[in-house]
Amino acid sequence: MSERAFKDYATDQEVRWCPGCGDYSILKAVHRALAEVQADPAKTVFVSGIGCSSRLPYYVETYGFHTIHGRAPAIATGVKLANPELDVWVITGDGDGLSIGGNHLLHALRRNVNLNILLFNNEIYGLTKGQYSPTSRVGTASPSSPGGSLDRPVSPGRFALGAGATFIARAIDIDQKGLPGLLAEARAHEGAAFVEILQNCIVYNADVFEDVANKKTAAERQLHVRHGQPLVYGAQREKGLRLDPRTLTLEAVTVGENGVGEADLLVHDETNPLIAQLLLGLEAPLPTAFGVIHRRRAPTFDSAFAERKPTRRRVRVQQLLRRGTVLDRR
Amino acid sequence: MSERAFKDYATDQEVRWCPGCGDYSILKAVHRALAEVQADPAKTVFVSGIGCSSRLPYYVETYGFHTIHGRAPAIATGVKLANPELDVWVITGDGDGLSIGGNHLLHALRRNVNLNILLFNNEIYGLTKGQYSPTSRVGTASPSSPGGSLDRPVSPGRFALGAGATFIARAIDIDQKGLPGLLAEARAHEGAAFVEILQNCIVYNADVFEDVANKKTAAERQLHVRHGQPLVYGAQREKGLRLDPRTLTLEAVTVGENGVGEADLLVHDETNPLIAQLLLGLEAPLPTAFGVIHRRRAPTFDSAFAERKPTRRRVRVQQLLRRGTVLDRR
Amino acid sequence: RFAGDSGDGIQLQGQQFTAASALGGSDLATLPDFPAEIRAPAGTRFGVSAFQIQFGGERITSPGDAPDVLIAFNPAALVVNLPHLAPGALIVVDAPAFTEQRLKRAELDSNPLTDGTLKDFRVVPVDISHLTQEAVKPFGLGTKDSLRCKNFWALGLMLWMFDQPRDAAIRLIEERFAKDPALRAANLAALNAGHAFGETAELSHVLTQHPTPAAPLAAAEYRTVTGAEGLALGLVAAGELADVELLFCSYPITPASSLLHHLAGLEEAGIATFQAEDEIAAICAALGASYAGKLGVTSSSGPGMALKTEAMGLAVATELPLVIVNSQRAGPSTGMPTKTEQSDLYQAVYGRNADTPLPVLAARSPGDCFETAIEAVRIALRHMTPVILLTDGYLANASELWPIPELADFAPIAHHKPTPQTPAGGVFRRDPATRARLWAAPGDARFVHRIGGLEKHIDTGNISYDPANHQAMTDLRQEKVARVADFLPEQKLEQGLPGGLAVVAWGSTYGTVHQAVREAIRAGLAVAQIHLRYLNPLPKNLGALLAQFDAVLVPELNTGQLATLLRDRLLIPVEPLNKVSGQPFTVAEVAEAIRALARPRIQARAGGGER
Amino acid sequence: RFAGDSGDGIQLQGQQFTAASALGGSDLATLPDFPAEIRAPAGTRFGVSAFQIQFGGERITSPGDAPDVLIAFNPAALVVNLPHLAPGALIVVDAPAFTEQRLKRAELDSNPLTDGTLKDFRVVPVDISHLTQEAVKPFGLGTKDSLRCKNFWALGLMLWMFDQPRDAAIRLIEERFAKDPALRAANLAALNAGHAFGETAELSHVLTQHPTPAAPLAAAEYRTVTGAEGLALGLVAAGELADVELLFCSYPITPASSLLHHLAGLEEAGIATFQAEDEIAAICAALGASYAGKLGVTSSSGPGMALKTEAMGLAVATELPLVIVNSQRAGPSTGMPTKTEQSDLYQAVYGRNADTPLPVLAARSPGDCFETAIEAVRIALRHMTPVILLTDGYLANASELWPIPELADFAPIAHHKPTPQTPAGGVFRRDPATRARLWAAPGDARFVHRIGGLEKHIDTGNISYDPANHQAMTDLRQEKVARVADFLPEQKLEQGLPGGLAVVAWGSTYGTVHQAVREAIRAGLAVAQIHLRYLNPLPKNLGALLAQFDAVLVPELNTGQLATLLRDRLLIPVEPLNKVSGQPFTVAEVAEAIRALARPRIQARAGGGER
Ligand SMILES: Cc1ncc(C[n+]2csc(CCOP(=O)(O)OP(=O)(O)O)c2C)c(N)n1
Ligand SMILES: Cc1ncc(C[n+]2csc(CCOP(=O)(O)OP(=O)(O)O)c2C)c(N)n1
Ligand code: SF4
Ligand code: SF4
Ligand SMILES: [Mg+2]
Ligand SMILES: [Mg+2]
Repeated sequence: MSERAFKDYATDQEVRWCPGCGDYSILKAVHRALAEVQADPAKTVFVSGIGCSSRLPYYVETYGFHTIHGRAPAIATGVKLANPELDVWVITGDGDGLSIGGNHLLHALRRNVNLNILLFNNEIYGLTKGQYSPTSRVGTASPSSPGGSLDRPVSPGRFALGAGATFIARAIDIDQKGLPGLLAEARAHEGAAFVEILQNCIVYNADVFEDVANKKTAAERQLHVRHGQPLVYGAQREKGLRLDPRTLTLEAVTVGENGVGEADLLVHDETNPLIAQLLLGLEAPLPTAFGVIHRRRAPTFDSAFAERKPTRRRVRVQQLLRRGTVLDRR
Repeated sequence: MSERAFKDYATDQEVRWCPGCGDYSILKAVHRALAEVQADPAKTVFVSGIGCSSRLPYYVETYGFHTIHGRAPAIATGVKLANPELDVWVITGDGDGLSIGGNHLLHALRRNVNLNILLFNNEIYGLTKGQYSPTSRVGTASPSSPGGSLDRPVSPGRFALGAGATFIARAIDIDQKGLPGLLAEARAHEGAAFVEILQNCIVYNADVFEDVANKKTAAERQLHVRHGQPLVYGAQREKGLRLDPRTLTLEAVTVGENGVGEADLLVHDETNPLIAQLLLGLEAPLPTAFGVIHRRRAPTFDSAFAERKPTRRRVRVQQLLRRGTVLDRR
Repeated sequence: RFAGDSGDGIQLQGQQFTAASALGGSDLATLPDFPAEIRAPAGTRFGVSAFQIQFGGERITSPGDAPDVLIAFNPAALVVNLPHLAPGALIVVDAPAFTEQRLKRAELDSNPLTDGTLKDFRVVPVDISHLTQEAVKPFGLGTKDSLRCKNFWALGLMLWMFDQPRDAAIRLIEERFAKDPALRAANLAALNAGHAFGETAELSHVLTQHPTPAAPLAAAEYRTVTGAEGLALGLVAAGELADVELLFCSYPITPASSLLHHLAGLEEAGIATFQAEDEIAAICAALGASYAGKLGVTSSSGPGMALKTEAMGLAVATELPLVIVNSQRAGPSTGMPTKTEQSDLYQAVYGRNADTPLPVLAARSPGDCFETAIEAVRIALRHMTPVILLTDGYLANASELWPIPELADFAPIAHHKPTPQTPAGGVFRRDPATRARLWAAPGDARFVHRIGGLEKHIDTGNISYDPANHQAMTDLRQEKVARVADFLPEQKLEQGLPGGLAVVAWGSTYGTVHQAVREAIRAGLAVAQIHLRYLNPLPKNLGALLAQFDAVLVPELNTGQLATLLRDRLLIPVEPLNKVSGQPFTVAEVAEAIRALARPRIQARAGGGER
Repeated sequence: RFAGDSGDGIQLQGQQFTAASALGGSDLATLPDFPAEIRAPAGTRFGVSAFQIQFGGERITSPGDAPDVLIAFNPAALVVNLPHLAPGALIVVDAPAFTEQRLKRAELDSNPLTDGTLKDFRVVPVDISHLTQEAVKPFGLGTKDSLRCKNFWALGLMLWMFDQPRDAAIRLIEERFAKDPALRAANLAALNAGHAFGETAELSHVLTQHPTPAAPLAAAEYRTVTGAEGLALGLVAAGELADVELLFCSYPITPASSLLHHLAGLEEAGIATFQAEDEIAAICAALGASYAGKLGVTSSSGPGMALKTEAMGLAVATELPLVIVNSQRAGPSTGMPTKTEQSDLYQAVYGRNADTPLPVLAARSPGDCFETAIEAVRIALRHMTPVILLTDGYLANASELWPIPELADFAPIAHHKPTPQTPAGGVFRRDPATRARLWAAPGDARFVHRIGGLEKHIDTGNISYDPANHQAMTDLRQEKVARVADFLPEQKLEQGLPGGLAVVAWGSTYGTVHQAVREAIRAGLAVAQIHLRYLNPLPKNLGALLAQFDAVLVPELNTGQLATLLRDRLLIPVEPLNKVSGQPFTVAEVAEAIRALARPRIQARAGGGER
């Protein structure tokens, strides 16, 4: 079979997002990731809920199921249990996945169903014209919160950690260099892979991520973590994070300054939930963590299911009918 | 108003639980707690979902609303927003609160609605005759999993932590000494207080907590945490937990043995989410943590709501009707 | 029949009961409504049979009566009594009493509770001794006395199951233990605890069944089957007939859970069961399975059905096969989970947003659950549509003697999966007879496509906001369901002749109505019985059939839902007979309604002629 | 009307349009269905009026036409054109253009977008310049040229809003820019981007309205009101009339969201809005509020309504007041969120598990939304029951000139809250007229009680499994809803006389049907119009009223749901006229159906006499 170019994963459908929407770059990264792994369109399924983000399956030349609001993880679970051969992706948004769909996301994660879950977090309900979402910051002014929202937002990553997720990553829409590779890693993970993608809704929540996204300051505001590597960032990669063992908190330090060496920095361990908690808890002025924040091996629900509950027919029903005491009146 | 005895909080309804069910002792502790704080029955509301646990409101002489499966947190939120004066309790189970009701629990916790949420965790669906639940251990044999359940369980406490809960506690049904006081603390907390109560379903999941509950070994298996106190346990309170700063994990040590002093033990800090994560992650042979595991101050949704959105009428509708350009054709 | 060894004080108890009621003073024996209710379906023989059991226990096995009940306090008691039990009998066992040692003493080398001996009985293992002791603890009796309270604990449980008031038993206890307050209190507590156990654990009520009249059994092999078993077996049979694998996704709820439990034990038969986090996830997972090429099946009751209605819309919009089993229970809301009702017909036919039609079927008896399940699967696969199958709590638990069917006698089930010959593309190429689309699933390189809940173009399946297309799709959805009728058998008369009164019913009232109509016909009245399996669409000839009658009586365990449907669809007046008490009809109730409307056969003929 | 300063190249564009179509070669001008559709409600004047705008833009304000549209690329353009706009006109503004500096240049010292100037227009602020530039980026035009594409971006958006095909515009662009591929591609991209924006952001379609015939306005004060505004104002008015505070709990969904948005701006009027995590939480929170003594109101559309059906059962079981607003949209499933339909009537009347009846009302026009909201609250509080109010996407967004009502003219709304005189206890003491229970809420020491979804004893409210009680409660629930009819006004004829054809409709088809019937009457046909606000229960006199006619025509934007209801309830034949294309009826469609069934008045009288 001939090599597939990333363009081969685009469909003939007119893409229906606002020009400048972060969804475009995510879509491109998805196409790239699929090409990178040479995904078989026949064996790949994109399942989504409802939202601008959830429109994505229409633009990917594989099987696609645009379902109902918040239920994609449940439907995807059914797809995966029915045919474990399939590579199943779930596309959701902060509203679809964390507002109405929070429960299904929780259970897909804690069961560790082998799904690749991409949550487009634009901190707003885009499709319905910009109401605040469960990830919107307190005070977000929107059509349903003209005076500013009052709800404390939920952190997608910490939610996933609490749900027992075995793969938690964070990325940003504009990162065309890193995103395709990260998506490929999520796909490679055996179990539920949860990827939060910060996405810019230029119409209803423009530049809400400017602080981290801005090219000029990105180096200072983004911490890209790698397993086994110390937590360093900054234009010259001169900054780092050190763990204060008494307070169990992270502090920013400059390598070389007042006796701090690389050795003093916390070394990222994907498998350690405590480190995941620390990284997911980072708040300005500390940088925001990107990359694979947590990853560990655990049996997947679908493989246990396929092994213990093969749907293959092993007895004929006629035998079952005659099981137990039979009263012969012939 | 004359002092109310704990018996005054019992109703005339025949209690409908199986004899020996852990729910009886929890009910008693609830009565005790209400007496301890001299709760006003008129201003106290118990809202529950569906399940054996959710029958509790019928047995408490206050206002009570036995609602539908999994929705108690949502209904309780409406009650609290409509009348912030009320002291609102939510009674739920591992199925009601974490299976069908996971999403509403998530949002009540992250909004920090001032509710006292008691989750009776018997690791089973009692009312529906004993199917495994989201907290059942892998391999639980039940009518719906004759060959043993395959799902990885969710940890109620870690889920609450991931949801951003500001008060997380754990208790066990038989602890009549500690439970009433803990419930009073939950009530005192301003915000969503989440209390997981290990409860013995003697009919469908008897003694699943025997390992921690057994009076003989309790001292070794139960770690009762107190803010500002080191993590000690054991019959002679000779054992303790020490933090390994490299692996960020807890290890059991014996005070006095090979140079370990009390000073080496980790001191509990309710306000530190990392410590909460550590305590909620404890697994045998390490002891199980009980008491207030996490507590921190944060603005409550209902008070912000009451302040910003008083339902009191401040303008007459006739004025609103005439707002904007009026076309006078008289 | 209470059975245990004398140590349990059974004989003593028996004597006490006997004495108490022998006085003639026993309220139990003289409950006013007793005689009237003697043929009642609601297991009201219990009180009586319970005492017959005490009085030496002659067994009652004639159809139409309460199934036999055995309370076995130990293995010996169980095996000794097993032969005397009617198939499908209910056995409550004191589980912990089944220890190695006790088994030995009963000369058993395997545990009957687990070795399959009890396959065709309904077994409820309960820790009676323990629960009783817990219940009477407060009264500080000795172990021996506490244990004796077991019998009243068991009586309490049975009173719950047979849906009887406790007062009579309470008075009995009060008389008997008048002199010993502790024993009195203890036995009362035990009685109530047993009763509470039934309610709390949502144990289903045992309902006497009115199987089709006990004509001498035709020559065949028989077995017992409950409605839930019938459904479970029917589903796997259908899978085999269609050569399609099934994924059953459900969330526990009374009384639907029993289907989940049965199927969990049949997983070797080409079905896998998935317990989802809620009903929404259950139907969604089932739909996902259907999308992926296995037949998704889901099941629920009452409130759980309400939660599934949104996803049913997606199933209709995407034209995927799906079977939705509704074990109806008394409502509204949580209602009375263990009581039976037929009140979800409106919801099944009309209960979705927008114009979202789907086929609806109902089973009439435990054995019929098997065939109806096969029919539901057949329609779902032939027409590429979700199908709702209605049963109820009564059917789910009722059991009957059932002639074992030969699978070979059933027509294979056709479906629309592409074959190697099917040309690529054209997922929405439609079958001319049913207008069903292709059942193309992931894994097949020829049919890679996207689909969803937005309106889709009738030919390409792409999103379309075109008004003409939406009209066409709306018409298509209506027509697809309407065309189901092209494949249905003609509606027949169950018994009786045209002219006079037609009694039209559906679902679990079949047995009762059958008996009532039979008696009326024997009494010379012009009555016929019509029992509907297909409720949407209705059989094509139903209108013509009913036109041959002067009057139509529609007995239902709801406020008149089929009556509404018939008036709307056929524009004919109907006489509803409604009962919504959580109890099935009694034959007497239906018979009375028939007498009020039917005329003797002779005049009826003329009457029929007048039209 | 496109307005901006010449720099935007408006004049140039105008000339281009003019030229292009002046050729007579413009497809826009010659779209085949144009003349036919000229009176169509679906805003089809857009194409034309758009060109009128280009040709110097005479404004069209006569009712029954497309509302005026202004696209303002800067503050000056806005203020200059404001006076020319019809009330309720739609204004699309290039938001970022409203900078301090530009405001100054327009001699404005406050921003009209935020200072309330635009209160009674519908304003859509969009970052047009930016979006256009983004859209045309790939074609590497200079900033100036890119910005010129704004007009086609705006045209694309309008084509979406007015629900017009893009092909004509596309051809126009292709002709115009035949020589310059870059400009052609860029303008096409802009056109599509604008169109896509409308769809993606689920901007509602602007639908021409057929308000009641433009009789010379009666002497009164008028304002414009959209359906959503009418509902919002009606709800707060009802709160004041009942002296009850409201808690509005909702989850965004098109087209229901607009009600949430309006109410969020009215929070000073005794209502608070809560955006819940989903529709289930929304109705549950609303019910919790009602339980706690404030009136809970919830609102949704399509799939969201399906999710609320379980909790509606709890509201019925607990007999709590609750108002549920359903802004209907095209389905099934996600369907076409921005298109209108009347297809949730079945669901409203029948869509719950078990026998769970509740009252259903529907609004007919933007102004009528106000009164219907008051009626819904009145019934919910008077009868202690959940109530469903049906509106639709068309009504929600349509606007009309509305005589400002005097709240004093409305009867105060009674409710069942205990007074200081009410004796303690007896939460279930029932009002003899309505059988409503007491609305006792936490905080009151006199009524401490427990309630829930399990069947409750009719007097004590305690859990009851008693069969007789369940029957009594079932009857009570039916009777409570039936008794609503005792309080309803007699159903009147909107126009026309008895005899001949009755056109019976409900909801937003009012204006269209009214116009069609009026024309038919003028043409001498025997036709009358009946428009229903109360759909469950139906007005008591409806049967008698319809008996005076020979035929009944039921036009609906569904597959015949009211027709079903009428056949069942009244057992009369009706002639359905159904359209399910996501579009409202055209007057022509209804008029044609009338002509097919109606006879000249003279014969009709006789005809009427025959009965
Ligand atoms: C059951 C249901 N409720 C509500 C809606 C309306 N709705 C569609 S998308 C959406 C929120 C989308 O937000 P998000 O998931 O963040 O997606 P985004 O548009 O921001 O990418 C809502 C509320 C719906 N379609 N179905
Ligand atoms: C919508 C709905 N789904 C399912 C049920 C059936 N049901 C009642 S309680 C319950 C689970 C109860 O488990 P849990 O919350 O752990 O309570 P427990 O009985 O164990 O105390 C279920 C599945 C229901 N009543 N309603
Ligand atoms: S509304 Fe926001 S999220 Fe949706 S397409 Fe437009 S920019 Fe993207
Ligand atoms: S079933 Fe279990 S949880 Fe329920 S009452 Fe009985 S013992 Fe308690
Ligand atoms: Mg979003
Ligand atoms: Mg439980």
